[in-house]
Amino acid sequence: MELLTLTAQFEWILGKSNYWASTVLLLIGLHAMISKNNLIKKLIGMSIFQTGIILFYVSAGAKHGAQIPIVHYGHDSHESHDKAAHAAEHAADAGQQVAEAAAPAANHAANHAADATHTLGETLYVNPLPHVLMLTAIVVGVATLGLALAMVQKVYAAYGSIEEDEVLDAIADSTADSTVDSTVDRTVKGTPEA
Amino acid sequence: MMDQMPTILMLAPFIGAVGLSLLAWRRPAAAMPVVFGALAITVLAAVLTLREVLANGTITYLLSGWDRLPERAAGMAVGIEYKIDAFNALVLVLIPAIALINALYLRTRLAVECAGKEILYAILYLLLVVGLCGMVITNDAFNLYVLLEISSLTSYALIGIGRRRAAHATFNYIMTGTIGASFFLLGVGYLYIQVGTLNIGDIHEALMASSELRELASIKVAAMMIMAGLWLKMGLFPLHGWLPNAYRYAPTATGSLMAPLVTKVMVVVMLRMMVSLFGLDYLFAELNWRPVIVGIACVAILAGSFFALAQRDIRGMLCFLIVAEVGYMVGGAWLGNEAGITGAAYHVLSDACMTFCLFLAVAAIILRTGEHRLSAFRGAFRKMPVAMAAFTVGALSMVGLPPTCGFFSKWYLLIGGVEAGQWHYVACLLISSLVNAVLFFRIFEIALMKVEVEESGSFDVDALPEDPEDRWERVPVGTIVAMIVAATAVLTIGLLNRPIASFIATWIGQAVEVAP
Amino acid sequence: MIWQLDLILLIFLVITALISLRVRDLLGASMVFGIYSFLICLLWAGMGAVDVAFTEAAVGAGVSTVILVATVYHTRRVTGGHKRASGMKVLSLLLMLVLGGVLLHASGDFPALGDPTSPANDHPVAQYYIEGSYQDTKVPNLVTSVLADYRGYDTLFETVVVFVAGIGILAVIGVPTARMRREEVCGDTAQFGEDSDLIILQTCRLVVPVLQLFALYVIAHGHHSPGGGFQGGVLFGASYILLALSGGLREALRRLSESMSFRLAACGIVIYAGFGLLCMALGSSFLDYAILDSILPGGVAMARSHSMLIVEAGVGFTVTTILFVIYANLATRGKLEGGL
Amino acid sequence: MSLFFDILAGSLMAAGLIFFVGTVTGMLRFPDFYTRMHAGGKGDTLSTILILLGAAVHVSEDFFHDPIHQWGVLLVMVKILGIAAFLMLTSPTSTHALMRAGFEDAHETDETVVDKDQDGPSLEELQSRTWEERS
Repeated sequence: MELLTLTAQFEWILGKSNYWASTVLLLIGLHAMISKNNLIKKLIGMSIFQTGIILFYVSAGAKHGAQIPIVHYGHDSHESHDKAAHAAEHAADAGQQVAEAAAPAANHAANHAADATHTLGETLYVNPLPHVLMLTAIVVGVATLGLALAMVQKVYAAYGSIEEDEVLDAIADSTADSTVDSTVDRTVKGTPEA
Repeated sequence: MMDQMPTILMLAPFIGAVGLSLLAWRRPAAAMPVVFGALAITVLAAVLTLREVLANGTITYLLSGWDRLPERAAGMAVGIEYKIDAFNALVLVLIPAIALINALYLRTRLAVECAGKEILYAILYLLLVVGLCGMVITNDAFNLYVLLEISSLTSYALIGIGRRRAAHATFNYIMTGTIGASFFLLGVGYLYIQVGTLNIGDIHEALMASSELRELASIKVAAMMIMAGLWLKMGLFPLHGWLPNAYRYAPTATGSLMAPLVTKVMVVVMLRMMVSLFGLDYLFAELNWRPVIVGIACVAILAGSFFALAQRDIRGMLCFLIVAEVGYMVGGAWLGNEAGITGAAYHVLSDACMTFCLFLAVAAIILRTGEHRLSAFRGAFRKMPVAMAAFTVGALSMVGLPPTCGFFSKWYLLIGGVEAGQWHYVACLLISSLVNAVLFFRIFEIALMKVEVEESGSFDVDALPEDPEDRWERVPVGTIVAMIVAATAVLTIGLLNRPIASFIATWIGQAVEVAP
Repeated sequence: MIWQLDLILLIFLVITALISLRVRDLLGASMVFGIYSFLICLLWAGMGAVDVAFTEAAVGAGVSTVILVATVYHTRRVTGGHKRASGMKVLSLLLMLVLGGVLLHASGDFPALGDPTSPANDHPVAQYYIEGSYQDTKVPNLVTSVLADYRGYDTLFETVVVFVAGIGILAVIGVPTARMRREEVCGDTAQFGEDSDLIILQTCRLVVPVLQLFALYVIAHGHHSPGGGFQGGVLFGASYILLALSGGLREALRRLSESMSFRLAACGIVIYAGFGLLCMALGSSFLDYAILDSILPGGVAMARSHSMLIVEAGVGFTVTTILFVIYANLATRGKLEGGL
Repeated sequence: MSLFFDILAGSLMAAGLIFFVGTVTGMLRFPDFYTRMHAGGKGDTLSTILILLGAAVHVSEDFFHDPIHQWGVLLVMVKILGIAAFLMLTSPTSTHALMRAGFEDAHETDETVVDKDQDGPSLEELQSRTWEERS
């Protein structure tokens, strides 16, 4: 009895582990973004922060005992019976490993093996939608990283440092030196409108 | 043709931008004509869409042709769709219109401020408009994130293209913007894991249908993350750190495009999330965050106003006024009654116009005097009558004096505050208006004063050089036209207060009615 | 999904994340971040997200690391300690505690990991993608069909994000005058890799064509296996980056100049959006490939399948060229001279 | 038959892992940059290729047992061998590139490895020579 509750607890933890890990990664990244002094470290933090979110989404679409979301080539609708049997087998496999979570699915699949089309989606393939979303998120992430790195190079060119406190000091110095607004630069004031 | 208008609206600036990159890589002269042409088509399409919405009600446009069929995923949306209701349609006209008018000003500045990068600037400018319109038009939560990132990336680049000082401001903006967008994405993820769809309408129906779902902590956290993300992007007070420097050090044409549009579109997105995604019933009957958020908004209003008062830099002052205005709108939206939300939605329109008006006038004045402090206004009424007229209209609207639109939107906000019994919000609104009055009348005083008595001795405006070759050159015609149009818009939106308010009220009514 | 492997990977992920943030040497930090990306890529492959894993391997571990290293090379390699008062750190830690508490509280009512009956997996839309999309599009890779057809509008703007990043980087750090000069200089004939190491040069000569062929395979075979426009595009872009690293940036630019890159990138988007417009011109809504069966062979489903292939090729164009431009600009501080 | 494949695959992978242990030990224990790279470059290449061969043998089992997916299995095997060939080419090259970069960056050799009193060019002299002279 005690053993059973222990297994149940363990499974509960396993069922949450990815979400917890994604939260931890997210917090590590966010903390680095806020508190690191070095701009490149901030950006590494940013990437870690984003992967935390991606991990969350991908975990949301995971399924025990399911295959990668590619329909096997050459199988057609008349073979779907075969597929459902496959699915039941897979689910049963998974059921042995993580009994509680996948067992209903296995039963479900086995019961409806004849009525194939409705059980296919549930067990055979992983949910593809989060994958699609996260492809986009990864690409957006690298685009932001590229632009931010360009900004870091520009900051370095302007102030000779990529440590935030040094940059802020340099900015304070430069504004103390000149009362001229830096947005209205010299070329603007010098040349009249065409 | 008519039913394709929403797509044409999105694609005109998009094709313009891509076409510039494809055909005009080494022809800077082509930049402005393409910007004007593309934006003009967009405005036209937006106006036609608005007319269509007014005639036939909400438009739904299914991309990739995946209609909702009962046999296909039980009538849920498998593709992405546009949904244009009355308020959206109005904002969709506003965005390209402001961009188009701002392009008149941009034309005179492009070659000076972005020499050698004209084409790049024009591409980014058009794509920013695409991103902003796309956020308003889409009915898919994840698609909203993608377009949010497009508008963010373009705005980072549009600010970062500026001079030295812009670099660090942009870096901060990138950090804040990414956190905001990622929070939004996380909130959408929390909704997705509990509901299973990304379509805003479908999520709303699922939430309405099941009270168990509404009880879940993760849905509450989703609402919290989405709101926090949007507040970061719009610069609500404790999260406003990026805003003043980013708008101040950007190229002037970027400032006058982004200041009126970007924060305001974020408010529109917030309103849409509140009304169409979570539903007002859920937010106000079940969550009851109103006291906290209205409290934050009050602090934002006061802080924005007083920081603005402390600024010596004109553009910095305007940036802090935006922070205060964001407080108005967030507070109004979270008052939770019809008047409050009407006021917030109305204030989106009026604030966009008056901020635009002020930024244009200030840009003209700073350019002509070469000074960025309040002292730039010395004798401005005599020297730059048009710019000062526009400035006055915008300022009066900020203060909230009657025929201008600022008065009417603030009026609705006040009524909302009184009805909701949030007296501290009402008080903050009044104090802020008073501070604005002090702020602007101080400027008018400087501008009207003929003789300046300072440590440098007496100073006569008439003695200033009249030489056109000097820095006192005339303001370009494009800028003058842009300022006149902007000032007219401020007055028009004010005079049309009754139709606009009833329009917004019907929108809220319809949106709430949809909920069972 | 093997939970033992999953757990080990998660633990290592957290460890590498912490290390890459703790290391003082920024080059080391970038490298550890590359390791982090590879680990997370394994995790995703384990969870069945093969396309995501592929993209992460190419983008996260490959391109991100390269551009991080390029920036470290041009700025500073070692970061000092915290001179700033630790007030920010304490504030941030407090914030993290609150946020962590909120998020963990929310995760309490999530469905268990891998539960096939969770709302997200059991929803009619998810079911429909798995059951109906092969009938609709004849594309075995469900991710490709959802990416390029059902959510094709998203993917169009995803491509635009990449494009914006390229334009933005050029706008921010590009040096207009040096750039003009550079284009002229490109005409003269510098010998390929005259100052490079013989072994590296020859290896790259062997590898680059294979890499490019493989990239084309990934794009073309995206319907049947993991891959598609993004992954293939990244690989193709990587082949040019390799060329630039081994034979010099000048040589790579001679083959794919910057203005040509942007033209090709715009071409890619035009192919994508143009296909959508073609659907509109034929009387259906934007990106509705079904209407194209009047001009493409094989019926409605095959018309969708063929259109997706063309659209993915467009994505490939944009990603290839923009990645190379991003690398070229970040590696030379926008001057397009010298390089790493 | 199946047992034979399992044993072969297992032993190949085990051999790969043993070489990996050697690589790691070498990387950690050797005294200077060059010797560490030596351990890293050699061991890493060999052990990765051994593990890949193990994987190829492991999947090749299905080639004889699963007549439906025969050609698919063959394709997977060819892909794995392709990866092995690719690694064979690139891994030594990258080791070489790193070594050369370290050499030009004047990493010192350890005295337990190189006898400094011996006749012959010093590190500085070697660096000052042109590429042709060096080879």
